[in-house]
Amino acid sequence: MSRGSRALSARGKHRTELLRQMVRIRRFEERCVELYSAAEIRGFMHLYIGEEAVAAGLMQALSADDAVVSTYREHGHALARGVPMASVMAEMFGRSTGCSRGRGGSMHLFDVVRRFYGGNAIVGGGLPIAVGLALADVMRGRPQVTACLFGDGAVAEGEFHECLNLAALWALPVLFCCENNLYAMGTALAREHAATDLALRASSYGMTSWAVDGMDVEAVAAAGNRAVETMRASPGPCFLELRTYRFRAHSMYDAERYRGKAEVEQWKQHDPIDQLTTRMRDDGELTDKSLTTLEAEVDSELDEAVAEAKAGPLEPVEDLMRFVYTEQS
Amino acid sequence: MSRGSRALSARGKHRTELLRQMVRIRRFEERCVELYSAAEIRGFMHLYIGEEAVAAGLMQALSADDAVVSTYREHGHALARGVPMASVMAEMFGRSTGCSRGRGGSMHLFDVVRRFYGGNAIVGGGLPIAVGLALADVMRGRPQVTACLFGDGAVAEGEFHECLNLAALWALPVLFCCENNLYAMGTALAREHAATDLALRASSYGMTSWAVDGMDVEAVAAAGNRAVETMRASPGPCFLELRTYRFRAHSMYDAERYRGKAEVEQWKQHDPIDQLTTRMRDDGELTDKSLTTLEAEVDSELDEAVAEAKAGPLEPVEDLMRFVYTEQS
Amino acid sequence: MTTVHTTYREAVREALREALRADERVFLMGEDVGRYGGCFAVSLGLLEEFGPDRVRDTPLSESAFVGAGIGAALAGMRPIVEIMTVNFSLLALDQILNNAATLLHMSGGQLSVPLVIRMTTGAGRQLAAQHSHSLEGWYAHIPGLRILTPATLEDARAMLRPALECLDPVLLFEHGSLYNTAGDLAEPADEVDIDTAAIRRAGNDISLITYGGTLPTALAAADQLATDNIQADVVDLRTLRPLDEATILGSVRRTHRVVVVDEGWRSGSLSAEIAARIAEHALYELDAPVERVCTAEVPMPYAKHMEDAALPQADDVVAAARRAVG
Amino acid sequence: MTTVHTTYREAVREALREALRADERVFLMGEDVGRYGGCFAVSLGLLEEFGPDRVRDTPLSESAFVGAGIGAALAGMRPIVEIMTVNFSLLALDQILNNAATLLHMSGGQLSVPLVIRMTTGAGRQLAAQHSHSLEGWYAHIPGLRILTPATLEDARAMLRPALECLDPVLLFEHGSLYNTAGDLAEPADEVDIDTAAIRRAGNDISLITYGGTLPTALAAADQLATDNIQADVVDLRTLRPLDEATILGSVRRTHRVVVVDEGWRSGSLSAEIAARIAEHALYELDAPVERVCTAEVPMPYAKHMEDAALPQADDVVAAARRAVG
Ligand SMILES: Cc1ncc(C[n+]2csc(CCOP(=O)(O)OP(=O)(O)O)c2C)c(N)n1
Ligand SMILES: Cc1ncc(C[n+]2csc(CCOP(=O)(O)OP(=O)(O)O)c2C)c(N)n1
Ligand SMILES: [Mg+2]
Ligand SMILES: [Mg+2]
Repeated sequence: MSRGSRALSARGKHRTELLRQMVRIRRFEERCVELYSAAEIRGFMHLYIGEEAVAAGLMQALSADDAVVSTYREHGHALARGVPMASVMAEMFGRSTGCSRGRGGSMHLFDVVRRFYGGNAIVGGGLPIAVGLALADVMRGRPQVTACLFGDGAVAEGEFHECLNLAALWALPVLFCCENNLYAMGTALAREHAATDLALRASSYGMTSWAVDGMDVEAVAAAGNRAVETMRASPGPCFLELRTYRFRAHSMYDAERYRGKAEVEQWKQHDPIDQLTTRMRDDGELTDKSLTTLEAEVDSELDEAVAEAKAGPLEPVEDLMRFVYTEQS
Repeated sequence: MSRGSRALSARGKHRTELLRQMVRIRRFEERCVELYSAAEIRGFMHLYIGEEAVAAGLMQALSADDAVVSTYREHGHALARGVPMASVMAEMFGRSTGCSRGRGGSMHLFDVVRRFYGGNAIVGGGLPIAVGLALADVMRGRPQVTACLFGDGAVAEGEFHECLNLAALWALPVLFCCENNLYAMGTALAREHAATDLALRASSYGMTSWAVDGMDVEAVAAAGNRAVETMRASPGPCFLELRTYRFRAHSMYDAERYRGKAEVEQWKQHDPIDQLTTRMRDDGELTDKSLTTLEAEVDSELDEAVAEAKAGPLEPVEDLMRFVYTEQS
Repeated sequence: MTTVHTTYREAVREALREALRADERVFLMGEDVGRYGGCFAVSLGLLEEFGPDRVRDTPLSESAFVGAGIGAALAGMRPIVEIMTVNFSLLALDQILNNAATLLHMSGGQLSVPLVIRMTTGAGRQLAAQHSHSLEGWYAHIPGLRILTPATLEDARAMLRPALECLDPVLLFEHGSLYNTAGDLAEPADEVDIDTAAIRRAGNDISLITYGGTLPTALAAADQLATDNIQADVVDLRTLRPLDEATILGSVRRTHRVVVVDEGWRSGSLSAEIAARIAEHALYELDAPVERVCTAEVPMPYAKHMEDAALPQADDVVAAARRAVG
Repeated sequence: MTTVHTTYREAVREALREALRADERVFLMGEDVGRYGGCFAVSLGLLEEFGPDRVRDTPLSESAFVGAGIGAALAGMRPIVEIMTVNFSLLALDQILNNAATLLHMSGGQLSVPLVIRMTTGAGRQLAAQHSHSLEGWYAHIPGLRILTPATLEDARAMLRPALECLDPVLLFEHGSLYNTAGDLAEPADEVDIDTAAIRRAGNDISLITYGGTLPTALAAADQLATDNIQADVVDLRTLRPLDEATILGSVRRTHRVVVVDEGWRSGSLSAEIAARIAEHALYELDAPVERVCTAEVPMPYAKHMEDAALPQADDVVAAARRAVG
């Protein structure tokens, strides 16, 4: 806990936690970029920078028993969910101490203890799994919710439609979280969808659905809380459209020909971290000092994570054929 | 042409044609049932009895240059489209004189001259093809429309969603014709769909869409005409939900455990053929004699079709490996 | 030991009933498994006994409900997902290959997927090009899956239990032509494993290696060959992945001649893998080239005479065996 | 003859450009082929030259846009559909198998489907289990399709033309590791056929049979073997369906020893079909068992050392060849 938070109100503490999560994600990814350039990290890597409010806001709405299903752009989801930074970083390094033992990499983070079910790199591929997790919860009489994150691009896939219908038809507690960052790779929203109001689209399946300013972490948190409460009170899915923006390229190989620098700069004016810090300063909940402390705490967490990752062993090659079938214990 | 039609008004002639098509379909399928029992026809066979108004009403709205994509329940579509009854019957018999040379059978009727593109037995599988046909027409500057028929069950498939989005996004002239007969095999509408107003669902993609009494052939014809006119005037898809009912089992192997006899009987009160004949009689457009003539004409067309089918040769077994790749001519 | 007279269809149903009774985590889900009674009447009566929660009709959404089976398995259930026929499984292939078969690995061993997927497979009923696929051998290419092909009443009755006990995704293929097979079955059912192939008829002159819907074909061929005093060793693979190589090679070492009978399209069918394994591990045992009797490489025609010509027939097997025996 | 220095990527792009220029029925459609510039930069610049109608960005809807390609082909267009990578093609498999590959047959010869589907395939870039499939050999199981795997600059440049001239659906697999391959190419490009395999290096001691992404591996192995005075005949299959059996068997008859190199998972990979054909038609020519060097049967791990261990390496090919030569 940050020392600066001692004198804080409940709201101040809550905001500090949201801020901390967003800063953790931001710094983690900035470091990943460096490590990618240094070839310590390889494969496809999709950055979340700019979208941190979504992960931070949503994850705080879930309890430890709830489940999360994510995409390939999931560093932020994993960190905010509580997957230890060291084990995420070790995964990026391909070490056996990684959260997926080095088998998964950036796109496939898993942590079964935290009910973090990955890390799915097929667009739309996670939605059916979320439906199934929720189905199991209902059948076993458990009050959990399954949060399923996906992008605006996934909304065009047939699986989206099948899963929204199934969840609504069977009144399953899936919280569909569409991170609408306006692009699917290089394809702008209006070139992917005939009807671009995605929350409205979802409501046509007969589920509660609304759009949220995904750059405002408190708005996301409030929406997440309200959705989860609704779902725990009466069964059935909810849909949140989180309107957000990615500041960086789609992946490390993207020349960003499809959008202008001005557009990106304009969105940066709505940086979720800046927005929250300004608000907290205005409300006397954040000082230069407490921010420096928070940043320093995150930095040292990150340094440790990198050090641990680097020190982590590689899986022995002889183990190659493991994890194709379950090992009987 | 029926002799009784000579003195008829334009409306009377139009209605007589609609009636003739429905009777052709009805008698054709009744005969097929007999032939199936006699093991002359085999494989899966899905009857259209009860739904004839849809095929008759829609096909009259299309011109010869328009395209049609259909399902496995397509005898009625093929006949109303003008595929000769003899070649459809020969196909049921598996003869090389069949419209698909005996390779297709009941589920795969094709007639390229009439732009009848089958006969697709994967639920939803025809929709992308219809989108592509329409795309080609647009790209080549041709004013055609592609009518795509499918059932209420297909609406649950992911392809439905992808295709409606694509057609709406690209403003393609696809006339989506959903034959909502309230069941997908044994699954009632409310157990397939969270939102059972299918026309409303379709309109959520931003296309003109409405529901039609599919037991009333004149209502279907009017809707078909209006839709086609709309599409020719300004580009973009249309969606028609044709509310109909199948009087027979899903296929020849269905014990119909999922619905009561009373329900079926009630729907038979709305028999599309009876409805039209009553209306025509009331309006003095149909007499016992003209109906008898029409029936006799259809019967003789059918007798000839069966005789031709029976006389048709089987494809030589040596030709088995043909039609896997195109033969260069 | 008491026996009951039963059919393959009833044996599968009895296996489902037993599973649903034995373990409340088990449920059956698929198109028309409930109210319709199952598209091939396999699940008839189960809805009435177990209710709509555990015998769950799904909309036409193969990808979603197969994926939902994966998710439910991750969360501790033991789903049995029915895909009506293998022909429609292509719509769920992404879920099967990219999720069911890989989650354990991608998660570094954290996530097992104890899911059973059943489907009807095969041709022979004039269902034409889109309803006659035999893709079980093709599915056997995918690491992480187990592929079972019960060909006998015993296996139809007994394979489901070990399939459900297995913590990994299991695909169970029931050949449509077998459902009406009738015969006597021990009750209570014998236990079977899902690891080994079985010799369904012993002989030393030639190995007929097959599985699923073509086991009856191979046995009929063996009968014909026996009248010529050629004694065939008929190997029923039972499990296509992982393959029981030892039993295959053992048979080849006894007989030195092989015909593989496989309803898949010839090129790239499982028969190729069998032939390749033999060529790798028992080349010098062979007294004749490996023969393969497979389905002609053509989408299945509707007309009966053409379908018969496309499919492996006992006469084709006999002819191939005669060629091999020389 | 003039030559240009170019890359595999540019060669594919040039082929696309030529096709778009030559025939107004041709258009390119797929995810991010336009504004993004192609996910591997293959189609960069084509949008600017040909406009958004003919270089058409699609939503993420693999089944719909592949099926739309089929429909457009039926209506007289010559679509080139790009599926970003083979990994996503599973979502379109129903359209490919049940429609593209069967319409001609189901319609009794009425409907040809002159469609080209391009996709990137293969592993080797640490993209892990869902982004590293090599399924082109698996696709080669499907009658009605033609499967092409350009492995050289020449083929990358020249195979598209005959693929577009072909009236049947053609799947073109470009191995991701080849895009940066650089070299000199004749200009105007030589014509190539899509029916025959090619001998990329002649030798009489052993046949290395391969295609696509593992051709460089096989050639590297051949170099190593040559230092030991083992001269390898390197066969590049080029077209996986229909297979050019004559060239394969011809090579075996010269060398009597075979290593098949295939990036597919071993069991049920194309290598099995090659081995089976050899066991059927050239059994008595073999002086050693057929060797197969394939990908380990495991979903692809992310970590580099594990991915390397899973994939066929030149050293593995050399070792297999040495075993065969004995
Ligand atoms: C089925 C599938 N098709 C294509 C891809 C390649 N791809 C990866 S991410 C992506 C864009 C997805 O956009 P969106 O859903 O909006 O998520 P975002 O990347 O914007 O977070 C594409 C096309 C894929 N991974 N899966
Ligand atoms: C993808 C797919 N799944 C399942 C089936 C099996 N099946 C054939 S028809 C049918 C019901 C379709 O219902 P609907 O679309 O309403 O059409 P209807 O038969 O009522 O005309 C089913 C499940 C199939 N052919 N294709
Ligand atoms: Mg996006
Ligand atoms: Mg219906």
